[in-house]
Amino acid sequence: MPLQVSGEVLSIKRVGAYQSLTVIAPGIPELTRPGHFLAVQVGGPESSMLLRRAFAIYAVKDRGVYGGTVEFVFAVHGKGTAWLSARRPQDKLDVVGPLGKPFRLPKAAVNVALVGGGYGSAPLLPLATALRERGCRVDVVLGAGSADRLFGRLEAKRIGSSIVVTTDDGSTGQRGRVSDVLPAVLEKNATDVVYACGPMAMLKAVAEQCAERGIPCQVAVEESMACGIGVCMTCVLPVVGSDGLTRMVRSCVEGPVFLGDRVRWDEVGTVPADAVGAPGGPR
Amino acid sequence: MPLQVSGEVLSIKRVGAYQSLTVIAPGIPELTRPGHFLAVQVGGPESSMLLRRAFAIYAVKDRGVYGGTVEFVFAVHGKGTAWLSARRPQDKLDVVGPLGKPFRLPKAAVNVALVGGGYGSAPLLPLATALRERGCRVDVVLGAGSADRLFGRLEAKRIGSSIVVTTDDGSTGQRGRVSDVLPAVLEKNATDVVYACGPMAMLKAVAEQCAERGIPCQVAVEESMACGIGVCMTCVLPVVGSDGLTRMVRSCVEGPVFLGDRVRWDEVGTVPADAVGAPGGPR
Amino acid sequence: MSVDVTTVLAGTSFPNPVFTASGCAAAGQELHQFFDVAGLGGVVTKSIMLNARSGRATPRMAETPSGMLNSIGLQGPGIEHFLDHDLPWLAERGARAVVSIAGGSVEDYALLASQLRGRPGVAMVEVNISCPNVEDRGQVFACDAKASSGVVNAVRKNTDAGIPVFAKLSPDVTDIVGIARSCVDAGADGLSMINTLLGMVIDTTTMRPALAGITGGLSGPAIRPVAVRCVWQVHQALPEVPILGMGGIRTGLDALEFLLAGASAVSIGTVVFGDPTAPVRILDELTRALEERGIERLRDVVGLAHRPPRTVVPEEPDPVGDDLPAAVVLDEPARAEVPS
Amino acid sequence: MSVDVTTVLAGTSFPNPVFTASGCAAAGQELHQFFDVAGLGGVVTKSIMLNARSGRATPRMAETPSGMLNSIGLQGPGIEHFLDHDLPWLAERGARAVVSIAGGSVEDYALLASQLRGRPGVAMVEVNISCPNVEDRGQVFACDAKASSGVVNAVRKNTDAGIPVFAKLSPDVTDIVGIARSCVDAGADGLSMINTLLGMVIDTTTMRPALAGITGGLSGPAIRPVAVRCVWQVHQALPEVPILGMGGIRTGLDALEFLLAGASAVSIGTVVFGDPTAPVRILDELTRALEERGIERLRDVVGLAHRPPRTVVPEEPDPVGDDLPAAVVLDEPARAEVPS
Ligand SMILES: Cc1cc2nc3c(=O)[nH]c(=O)nc-3n(C[C@H](O)[C@H](O)[C@H](O)COP(=O)(O)OP(=O)(O)OC[C@H]3O[C@@H](n4cnc5c(N)ncnc54)[C@H](O)[C@@H]3O)c2cc1C
Ligand SMILES: Cc1cc2nc3c(=O)[nH]c(=O)nc-3n(C[C@H](O)[C@H](O)[C@H](O)COP(=O)(O)OP(=O)(O)OC[C@H]3O[C@@H](n4cnc5c(N)ncnc54)[C@H](O)[C@@H]3O)c2cc1C
Ligand SMILES: Cc1cc2nc3c(=O)[nH]c(=O)nc-3n(C[C@H](O)[C@H](O)[C@H](O)COP(=O)(O)O)c2cc1C
Ligand SMILES: Cc1cc2nc3c(=O)[nH]c(=O)nc-3n(C[C@H](O)[C@H](O)[C@H](O)COP(=O)(O)O)c2cc1C
Ligand code: FES
Ligand code: FES
Repeated sequence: MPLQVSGEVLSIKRVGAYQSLTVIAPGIPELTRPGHFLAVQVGGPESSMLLRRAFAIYAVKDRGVYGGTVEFVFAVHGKGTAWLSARRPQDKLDVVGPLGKPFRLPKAAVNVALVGGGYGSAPLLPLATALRERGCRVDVVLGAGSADRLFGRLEAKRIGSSIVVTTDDGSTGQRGRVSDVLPAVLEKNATDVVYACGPMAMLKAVAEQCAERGIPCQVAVEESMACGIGVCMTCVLPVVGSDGLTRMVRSCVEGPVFLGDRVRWDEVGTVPADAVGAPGGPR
Repeated sequence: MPLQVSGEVLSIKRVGAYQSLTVIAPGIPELTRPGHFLAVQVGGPESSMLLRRAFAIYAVKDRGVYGGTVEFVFAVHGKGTAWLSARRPQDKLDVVGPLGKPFRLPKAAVNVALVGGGYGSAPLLPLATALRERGCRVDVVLGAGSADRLFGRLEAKRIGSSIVVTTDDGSTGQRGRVSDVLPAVLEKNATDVVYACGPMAMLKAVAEQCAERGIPCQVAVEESMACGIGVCMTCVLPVVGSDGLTRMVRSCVEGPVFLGDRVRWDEVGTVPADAVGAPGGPR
Repeated sequence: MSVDVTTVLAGTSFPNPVFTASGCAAAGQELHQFFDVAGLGGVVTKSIMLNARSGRATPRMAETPSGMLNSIGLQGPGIEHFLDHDLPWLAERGARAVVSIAGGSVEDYALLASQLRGRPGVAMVEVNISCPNVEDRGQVFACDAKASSGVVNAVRKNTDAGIPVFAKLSPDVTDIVGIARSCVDAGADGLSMINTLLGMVIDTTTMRPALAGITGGLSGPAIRPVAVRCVWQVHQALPEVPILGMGGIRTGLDALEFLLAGASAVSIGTVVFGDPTAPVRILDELTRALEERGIERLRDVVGLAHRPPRTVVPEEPDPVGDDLPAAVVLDEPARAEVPS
Repeated sequence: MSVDVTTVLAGTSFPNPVFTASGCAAAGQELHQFFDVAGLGGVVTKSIMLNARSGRATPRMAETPSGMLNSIGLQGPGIEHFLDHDLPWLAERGARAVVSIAGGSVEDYALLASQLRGRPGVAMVEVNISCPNVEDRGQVFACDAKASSGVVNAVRKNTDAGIPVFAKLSPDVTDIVGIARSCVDAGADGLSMINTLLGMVIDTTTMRPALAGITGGLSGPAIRPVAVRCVWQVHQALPEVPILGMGGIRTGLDALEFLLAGASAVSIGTVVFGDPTAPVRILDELTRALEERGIERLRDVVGLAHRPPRTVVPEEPDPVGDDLPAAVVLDEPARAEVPS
C-alpha cells in the first residue's frame, strides 16, 4: 500500500560520484522493506518533465525530529536527476512509496552473499542488516567502474562477515567485475542464497553463476518506468511463472525483485515467441 | 541594439504588493533609457514555459561591485511571475534588453506630468530624474487599486515638483482614478507634455484627456508578447502613422512607447477596417 | 454554494465528470491504493482484446517535453480474464466501469461487445478504433470514416440498449468532424477524444529510434491544445453528441477548458503516472473553479465557450440579475471581433 | 577533428544545416542584432503574400505546455516591399534567403514565384501551402493532395531552374506521405516539415477562446515527436527527397534527431522567441555532438536512424576499422528486435 507524500528535503550530500538525498516523508518508513523503491516527482510545478524517477530506498527512519525520513542514493544521469541534485534542504519533494516487491528473507540463519554494482548496493545495505539480525552470515561483493562509484563500502565492511571489492579500472579493490570474484566467494563461504542489485548485465552474470551452482538468487532489476505503480505497462520484462509459462510482467509491481532463474535474461528487451499472448504464442 | 545576457540575481525584495528584482546584467545598463523594457527567461532549463516575460526597466547601475545591474518591479500574475518571485540571490537569470523604443524627452525645460498606474510608475521614476536634470517641472500622478499597489510614492515625492495619489478603494490618497484628478493637475501646472504608463484603460483615458487639451502625450503600452524583439507579430495594435494610415504595429519594437493620439484606442484588440492590409482596406 | 457536478452521457448519469483514461489506470485496482475509484465519474479500463496479448518489445516509452510517447501494443490478459476478475472487482466496489474494447477486425469488436452484454458494473462501452485493421493491410480504423463506422455499428448492435457506446477518435486525421459524423451515423451515442498523436523520438546516443516499436503515441499536456481544438470542432458540428474529453488534463482548470469546449466529462490519462492522486485533486479543483465562477450546475458550462459572449443568459429568468458571473458577460473590445 | 557541416538541398549547397523558420525570424534584421544571420545555413523569411496584409485581431498568442499557439494571420507588407527592402538587405549581408511564399489561389503563388525570378539573394523558395484556398471554400491547400500539387506545380514552373522549390507540409493530415508524394510528383525539389498543428486554448477566466482567431497553430518542443515522426515517415518513403526539418528544435541534439530521421537541414522556430541566439548555439551544439560521435561529415548522419544497426559501415573501406563511433555499431539485445 504505497503512499503519495508531499515531502520536504531534509538533507542532500555528495557521496563519491553519487548524491544521497533524505526526504521527510511520514508514513513511508513504517511500510518500507529492503528492496522497495521510491518514485520521485522532478522539475517543479511548471516542469516539462511529467514522469517520476525511481530510486531504490537506502535507509529509512521511522520517526525523527521531523517525522519519518527516507534516504536514497542517486547518480546524475539526465535532466531529472540533474534537477534532483540541485535540491536543497526545505525544498518540496513529492514522493510515492514504498513501491514494488521487496527482497524475500530466508527463514533460517543461512549463508548469504550480497552482490552490488554501483549504486545498486544501496538497497543491499539495509538488507544486510536485516539478514544479520536473523543470524545469517553475510558476505558482500561490491563492484563499480571506479572507486568513486562504489557505494557503502565502509558500511558493508562493518555489517558484513566479509567483503570483496572490484573496479573496472582497478582504482581500488581487484581490477575486474563482480562476476570474476563471485564464484570464489560462493565456494569459500558455502553460500546458500544470493541477492543482487546493479546493472542488468551484472544481474544476468550473477544469475547464471548462481544457476550453475543451484544457488537460489534474488535480483532487483532496473527497467525504464513511466508510472511505477502498475498502470502503464512500460516496465515489462519476460519472466517465467511457476506454471512454466513466460509472461511480460511489470517490474514495478511484480518486481523489481525477481528470482534470478525466472528472468529470461537473453530475451530482456524482446517478447519471446513463446510468451503468453505473443503473436502465435500461447494465450 | 539589445543584448542577451546570462545574468545572476543580485537581490529580490517585496515592495508592497510587488517584488523588485535586481539582476547583474553587464552591458545592458549603458544602453538603457527610461521606457525601455527587459525580457526575462522563466522556469529554468527544463521548464514547460518557453516564452520570456516582459518588464519595464526601473533602475540601472552602470557598474557596481558586480558589473552593471538592472532592476525591475513586478506583480505575481501567473506561472512565470510566480517562478520569478521565488528567485534568490545568485540564481541564474537570462535577460534580453534593453528592448523597445524609450520615452522621447522634450528638448526644452517644459512642464511635464507623469501618470503611473500600479507598477506602471516604475519606468516613470527614472524618466522623472532625467526630466528634472533637463530643468523640467515634473508633476506626478500615481494611481492604483489599493495602497499596497502604489509603487514609488516616496521616490516620486522626492523627485517630483508635486504628487497626487489616487486609489480605487480610497485606502490612501484620493478615492478614484488618475483620470479623476489629472485635468486639475494639467490645468494647475500648465502642463506641456504628459507621459503615462499603466493599464490600457488608464492610458486610453489619459490620452483622451490630453487630446482634448491639445497636450502631447506619450504612453507605454502593455501588449501580450511572445518574442519581445520584433520577429513574431503577436504584440500588435492599431496605430496611425505620420501618413495618416492605420497599421497594425509591433508594440515591442515600434513601442512600447507611442504618442497617445496615434493609438486607435477604441479598436485595440481589433483590426480596424481601414487598416493597411485589412480585408477590403488599403494596401 | 454547492455545485451540482453530476453529468449525463447519452442518458446515463455519472456523479461527477472525472474519469480515468484507457490504458492509464489498468482496471482500477492499482489506483484504488491511493483513492476510492468508486468516487470517480467512471473508470475507463485499459482496452480489452479477445485474447491475451503480450504487447511490444521494450523500450516502450520515452519522455518528451510536457508529454511522453508510449508503444505498449495493447498488452493484456484478454476479455475472459477481465470478465472473471477485473469487472467483478469494479462492480463490487460500486465503481462505474467504462469498458474500452479493441480488436483487429469488425468481428473482434462485435464479439467483445456481445461478451459484455448483461454484465453488472458496465456503465458504458468505449470503442478504441485506433487499432490496425488486419483485414485491410493494417490500416488504422480510426483514420477512415467507413472503417470506423463499420466497427461502431457492430458494437452498437451487440451492446445492451441501455449502455452508451462511445467511439474514441484519433486526432491523426485530416477531418475529425467527418470521422465523428460517420461514427454517430453508425450508432455511436457519444465520442471520446482524443487518442494519442503518432510521434517518435530518436535516441541521439544510439542514433536509433528510442522505442522498440519505432513510433509511439504522444500524450500529456503537450497535446492539450490539439485535444481542445478537436473537442471544439466536433461540438460545434454536432452539438447534441456527448463528448468524453481528454488529452493532457493536469488541473481542474484544464478540465474546465474541455467542458467549455463541449465535453460533458473528462478522462485523466498520462498525468496520473506522475501524480497518482490527480483524478481526485482535479475533481476538487474543478468543483472549486465552478464555485468561484458562480456556476451552480456543471452542465451549464458544457460548450459555453461557443456561445457569443453577449447572449449568455441564465436559463431561468433572473429577477436580480447579478448572480451571473462577471466573467460570462463580456464586453471588452478585444473580444468583439471573435468570429462565430 | 573538425566536422564538415555543409549540407546540400536539391543541388544547392549551404555552409551549415541550421536555418531560421518561417514566421519566427521576420526577414532577418531583428536577429542580426544578436548574431550575423549570414552565418546561418539560411534565413527562411516570414511567408510573403502578394499584397500588404493586416493579419488577425489580438490576442494572437497563448503559451501552452512546452509550446505556444499563434494566430498571426500572415501579417506582412506584401512582396513589393519585401523585394525592395528585405531581400536586398539579406543579399547585401551575404545571407542566403529562403523565401517563403503564401497565397489564396494557385495564381497568387504563381505570381509570387515569378516575381522572385532573377532576384539576387534568393537561395531557395519555400511554399507555405498551409493557407486557405479562397477558391475552394477556404479548404487548406496542404490538407489535400491535389490542391497541394497544383500550387507546387505553379511555383516550380515560375521559378528559376537553379533555385530549389520546397513544399512545406502540414502535419494535420491522415497521410502525410501521400501529400509528400504528390508535391514531389508536381515538381517539389524538397519538403519542409512540419508546419504547426491546429490547436486551441480556452481562457478559463473569460470562458472564451484565448485567441481572437479561436484556433491557432501549435509549435514548440511539445510537437517535436510529431515532427520527427513526419520526417521519418517521409524519408522512409522518399529517401531521395531532401527535407528541411523543423518543429520544436531547442538544442543541438534535437537538431541531430531530425538529421538522423532524414532531414538534411533544420529550421529553428519558436525557440528563438525565448532564446534569440538559439540558432548559433544549436549549430555549435550540433557540431560538437557530431564530433563526439566521431562523425566527420554531417551528410553521413542524414537518415542514419533508418539503417539497421549492424549494416552501418564507413563509406570508404577503413583499414584500421576503429574510428567508427562505438554508438553506431550497436549490438545490444534490446535493439535486435527493432522492425525495419
Ligand atoms: C526500480 C528502480 C530503482 C532505481 N534505483 C536507482 C537508484 O537507487 N539510484 C539511481 O541513481 N538510479 C536508480 N534507478 C535509475 C533511475 O530511475 C534513473 O537513473 C533515472 O530515472 C534517470 O532519470 P533522468 O531524468 O536523470 O534521466 P532521463 O534520461 O532524462 O530520463 C528520461 C526518462 O527515462 C527514465 N529512465 C532513464 N534512465 C532510466 C533507468 N536507468 N532506469 C529507469 N528509468 C530510466 C526516467 O525515469 C525518465 O522517465 C532506478 C530505476 C528503477 C526502475
Ligand atoms: C512592455 C511590457 C512591460 C511590462 N512591464 C511590467 C512590469 O514592469 N511589471 C509587471 O509586473 N508586469 C509588466 N508587464 C506585464 C508582464 O509581462 C506580465 O505580467 C507577465 O508576462 C505575466 O507572466 P506570467 O507568467 O505571470 O503570466 P501567464 O498568464 O502565465 O503568462 C502566459 C503568457 O502570456 C503573457 N502575458 C500574460 N499577461 C501579460 C501581460 N499583462 N502583458 C504581456 N504579456 C502577458 C506572458 O508573457 C506569457 O507569455 C509588462 C508587459 C509588457 C509587454
Ligand atoms: C501508456 C498509455 C497507454 C494507453 N493505452 C490506451 C488504450 O489501451 N486504449 C485507448 O483507447 N487509449 C489508450 N491510451 C490513450 C489515452 O487513453 C488517452 O486517450 C491519451 O493518452 C490522451 O490523454 P492524456 O494526455 O491525458 O494521456 C494510452 C495512453 C498511454 C499514455
Ligand atoms: C508566430 C509564428 C508564425 C509563423 N508563421 C509562419 C509563416 O508565416 N509561414 C510558415 O510557413 N510557417 C509559419 N510558422 C510555422 C513555423 O515556421 C514552423 O513550421 C513551426 O512553428 C514549427 O517549428 P517550431 O516548433 O520550431 O516553431 C509560424 C510559427 C510561429 C510560431
Ligand atoms: S512502470 Fe507503469 S506499469 Fe510499471
Ligand atoms: S513580441 Fe514578437 S513581434 Fe512583438
